[in-house]
Amino acid sequence: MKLKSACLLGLILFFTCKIIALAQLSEFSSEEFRAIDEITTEKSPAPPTNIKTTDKKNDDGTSITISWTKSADDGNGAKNVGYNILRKSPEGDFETITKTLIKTDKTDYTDDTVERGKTYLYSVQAVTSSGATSNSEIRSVEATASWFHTGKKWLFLSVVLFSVVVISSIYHARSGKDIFIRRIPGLEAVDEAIGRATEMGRSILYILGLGSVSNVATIASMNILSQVARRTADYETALRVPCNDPIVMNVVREMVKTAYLEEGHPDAYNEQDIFFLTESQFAYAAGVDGIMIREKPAAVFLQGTFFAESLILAETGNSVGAIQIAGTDKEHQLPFFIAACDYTLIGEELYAASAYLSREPMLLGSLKGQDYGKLMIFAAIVVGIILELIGVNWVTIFFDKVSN
Amino acid sequence: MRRQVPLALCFVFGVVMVLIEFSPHPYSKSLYNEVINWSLIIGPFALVLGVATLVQTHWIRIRRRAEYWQYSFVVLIGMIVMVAIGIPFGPSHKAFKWLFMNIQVPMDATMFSLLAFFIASASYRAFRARTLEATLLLVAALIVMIGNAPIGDFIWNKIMPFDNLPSTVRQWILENPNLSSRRGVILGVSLGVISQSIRIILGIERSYLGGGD
Amino acid sequence: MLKKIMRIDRRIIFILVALAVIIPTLLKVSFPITVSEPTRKLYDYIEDLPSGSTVLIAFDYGPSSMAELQPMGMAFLRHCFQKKIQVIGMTLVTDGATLGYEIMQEAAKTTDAIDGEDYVYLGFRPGTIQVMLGMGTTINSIFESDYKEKPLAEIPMMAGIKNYDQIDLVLDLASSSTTEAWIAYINTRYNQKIAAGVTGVIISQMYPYLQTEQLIGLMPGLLGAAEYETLIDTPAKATKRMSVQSFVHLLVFGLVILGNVAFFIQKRENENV
Amino acid sequence: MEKLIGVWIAAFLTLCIYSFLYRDNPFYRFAEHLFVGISVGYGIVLSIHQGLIPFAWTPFWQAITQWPPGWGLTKLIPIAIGLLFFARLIPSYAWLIRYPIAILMGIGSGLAIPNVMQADIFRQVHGTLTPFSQIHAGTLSGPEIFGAILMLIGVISTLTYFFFSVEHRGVVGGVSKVGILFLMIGFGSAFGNTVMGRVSLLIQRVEFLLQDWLHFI
Repeated sequence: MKLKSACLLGLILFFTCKIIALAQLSEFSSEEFRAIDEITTEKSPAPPTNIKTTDKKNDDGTSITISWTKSADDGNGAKNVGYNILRKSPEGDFETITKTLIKTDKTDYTDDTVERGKTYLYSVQAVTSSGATSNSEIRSVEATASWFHTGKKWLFLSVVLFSVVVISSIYHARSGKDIFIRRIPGLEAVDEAIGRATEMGRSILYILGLGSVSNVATIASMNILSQVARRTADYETALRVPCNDPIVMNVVREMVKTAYLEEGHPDAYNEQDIFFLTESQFAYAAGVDGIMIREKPAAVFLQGTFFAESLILAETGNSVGAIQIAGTDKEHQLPFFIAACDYTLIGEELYAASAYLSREPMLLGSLKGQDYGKLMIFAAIVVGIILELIGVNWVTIFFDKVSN
Repeated sequence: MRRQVPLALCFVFGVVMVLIEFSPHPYSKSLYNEVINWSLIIGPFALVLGVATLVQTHWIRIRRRAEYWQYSFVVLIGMIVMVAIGIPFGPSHKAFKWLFMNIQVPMDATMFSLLAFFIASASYRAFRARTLEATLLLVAALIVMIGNAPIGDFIWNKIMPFDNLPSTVRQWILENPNLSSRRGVILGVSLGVISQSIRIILGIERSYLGGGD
Repeated sequence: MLKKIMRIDRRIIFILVALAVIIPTLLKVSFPITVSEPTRKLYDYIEDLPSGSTVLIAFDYGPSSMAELQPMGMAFLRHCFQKKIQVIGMTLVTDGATLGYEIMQEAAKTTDAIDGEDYVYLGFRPGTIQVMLGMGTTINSIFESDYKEKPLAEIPMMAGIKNYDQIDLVLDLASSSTTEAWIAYINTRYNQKIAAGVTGVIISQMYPYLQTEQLIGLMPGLLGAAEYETLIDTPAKATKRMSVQSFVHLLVFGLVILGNVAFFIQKRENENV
Repeated sequence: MEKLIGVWIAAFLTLCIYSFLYRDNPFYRFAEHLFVGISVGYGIVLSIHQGLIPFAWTPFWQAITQWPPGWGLTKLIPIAIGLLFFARLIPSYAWLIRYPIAILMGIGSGLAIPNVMQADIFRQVHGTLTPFSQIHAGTLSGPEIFGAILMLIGVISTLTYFFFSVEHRGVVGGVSKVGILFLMIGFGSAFGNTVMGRVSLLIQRVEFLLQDWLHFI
């Protein structure tokens, strides 16, 4: 319904513009044309011929390009020294719009001073060194604006195509079809870490980082935590979660409680193990450091949004000999995790891990959709390079065009 | 009212902004300018969210005498002093600038310089060449570090026949293997950003609305 | 013994780091700087601009990154002022407002540049991407007046400057992802030339954009600032700091090696047992 | 005088924060909380003076004082929408903040889609192809050709590593293994550069203490 009325409005606007344009065109009388001719009765050079006026495409209707074939006298005895462009707008008379003469080697000119929706008359004037002139025939053209930039059609199609791929993948996932996600090494280590903690009779420390509940990485981390909680419930291993955000703490308490309940060990759940530490960055790091040094957990999970404190946490965890599984989408912090932890989920892997564990269709579907996107990029690069190497460069030119 | 209207608004504004990108027409341009202007007007009001949350948490702490509640006064007083001077007199007032330059600047700068110490101790205690991956990371890090330090080139040029190898190798690492892995990451992340934007506009992703109905 | 070395209290390492900074700072050591390609490209671009051109500097950083980015801003501003290139300063980051103002004043003092004729400082507006895009229509629509609340219409330098069409380069001094935003929105939409000076943490991320020329130049961290100082032949803070920096890098280098040697010896011992 | 007091205060606060290196203590906690308070206060003042006043108050004032009323009045709509953020303060109406947030999210997402596609996907793909057209044209030297091939391997293998819907076995497994090696070199270089960044901050603070405060240099 909305769409229909919008189309209708567009049509009405279009026709109004057309009618106004036609009305303006008819304002030119034949007398005016003759007046121009009379100026040039003197002995004059041959006029430029083959005048073409074109409205520039894909703009906001403010430029017109005029092109011509050189006067027959051009270069013939060096009579011509250049050209002027004469323009008549609907309101006024013909006037010269070029401030300096156009050199004889050029045969086109772009007029950027027109107004949209008006029809202009153009004439090209050949000028000789003695000042004699002759005008070409007159051409009329309307400066129009484009509603759609045709140069961007491929970009537009790509946007549409990718949208369709993502949406259909999500619907595909929602329909209950199983979507495959590859093995993620860090996730496989989860069982190993929990097993070790159980054997040693030590606790597991799960750190969600500094993100709030609206953070994608924090949500992903909570999904992983809920899975870890299921295992610790089974093994009756202590799971400690120091939080940095009170709201995150509440959500986590709820999730872990549910996990313990569903595994049939509601009695093993201890609310005090999930606690709020402080929201300031370094104080939080210091607090968690203290816990690590005192309790010497057997396994440390660092999953979520981390900033500069990542380094302090990972190093302390490493020094107490815990098996550490880290993961973040904050690229700057990844080097520290990789160097100091046993397993690290790198960037998107964290999302994939969360999708894998939660089986949430939206996450699975978009992951799949993005994979199709990567496949397309992959194909473009491979095909492009093969063609380049045999000297065909249209893929490169295509990407040059769409990206500039 | 609570969910459908915001989702519809998000959809309308999102779709309009995507389509305008492809339309050079002056009407589209002025619509575009208007929308940008609207978002500039709406945006600064979001300030109230952050301030309200901060004041609330510290106020609750003081009331409940939570651990370290005394420090919450420090937060609130610091904030009130800045606001009391800055709002009536403006940010270029001398007293306001003095507080900024002598309290905020040194502390902010110092806070992150702490990491210089931690990075050194982590380098010693945690960064081990345990696997091929970790080894590559360490080797690249060491080369870049020495290439960055002017002393690297200085010593090299003293003892070796050809000049500036450390900085040349560092530059090569940044421009070749580093560039290509970053490009791989950028391509992946950008697809993620676009797919998330699509989900937001279409109302599939609505976690930003928060909980509740 | 080996275990003792490996379990060393980290506070001892902290002291070593402090000494590695304090001693060279007091001794005022100095090393020559090798200029890298990305910095030279930026310098050459400015060098080739005719006087009277305009560049825009975005001071998109707060006090926590001041140590790295302030010297860059200083060196770059000096170069522009010496070449009589007009500079517009602004920031997209709240904390940058005062810092940007201070540094432009300071650079102007050393080169006799005049506020309103050779440079204008616009200050801060919230909205990052929308601010950038809004300036593409007219700068006036975002900044009606400069930082000291003088209307732009009354500033002689701004007379011929309407939007990005009159700006020859945007230099983003960045400590977060603002450079990526300048590239994705302003370079793409307005074909504006962009260059950046960034903190150490994000240097590595910028390289793909250099190769595609979405960035025409890059100052990598404090080193970049020192390189620019070398190029304009006025060694200042950054050059000094990079020399001190050398000793800490050597220390960290040594620590990594030592840690790993100990690690391997221990590993071998464990295997033999 | 005020400069001297400023330097002493700054030096005191700097040392308060460095005391954290020994361990967490009241001086550090005081400084940290003061920092939070002051910086939020600074943010509020800047956002009002350089955000709300020019973007909302000025057009609002122009709209209501303008006679006869004109297009300026349309600016009252976004101002009203912005004011909905204050609903955050009244719990039972807190859901109203979804309106401005949804609009801003819509605009931001809409702007991102085509621009990110163009700048970060198409342009980056183009950047990967260009060296190969130069190879064909014969304008690249030996090491540059090697660099171009290395770049191709790096981009392709890193991209493969982030492929989630295919099991990483066989060829895919091998390629993604190469990808992880490239990633590690990238992270390593970031690590090296981060050392430089953090140390720069420390040097500046030491300079401040030794020069501005103690006048040793």
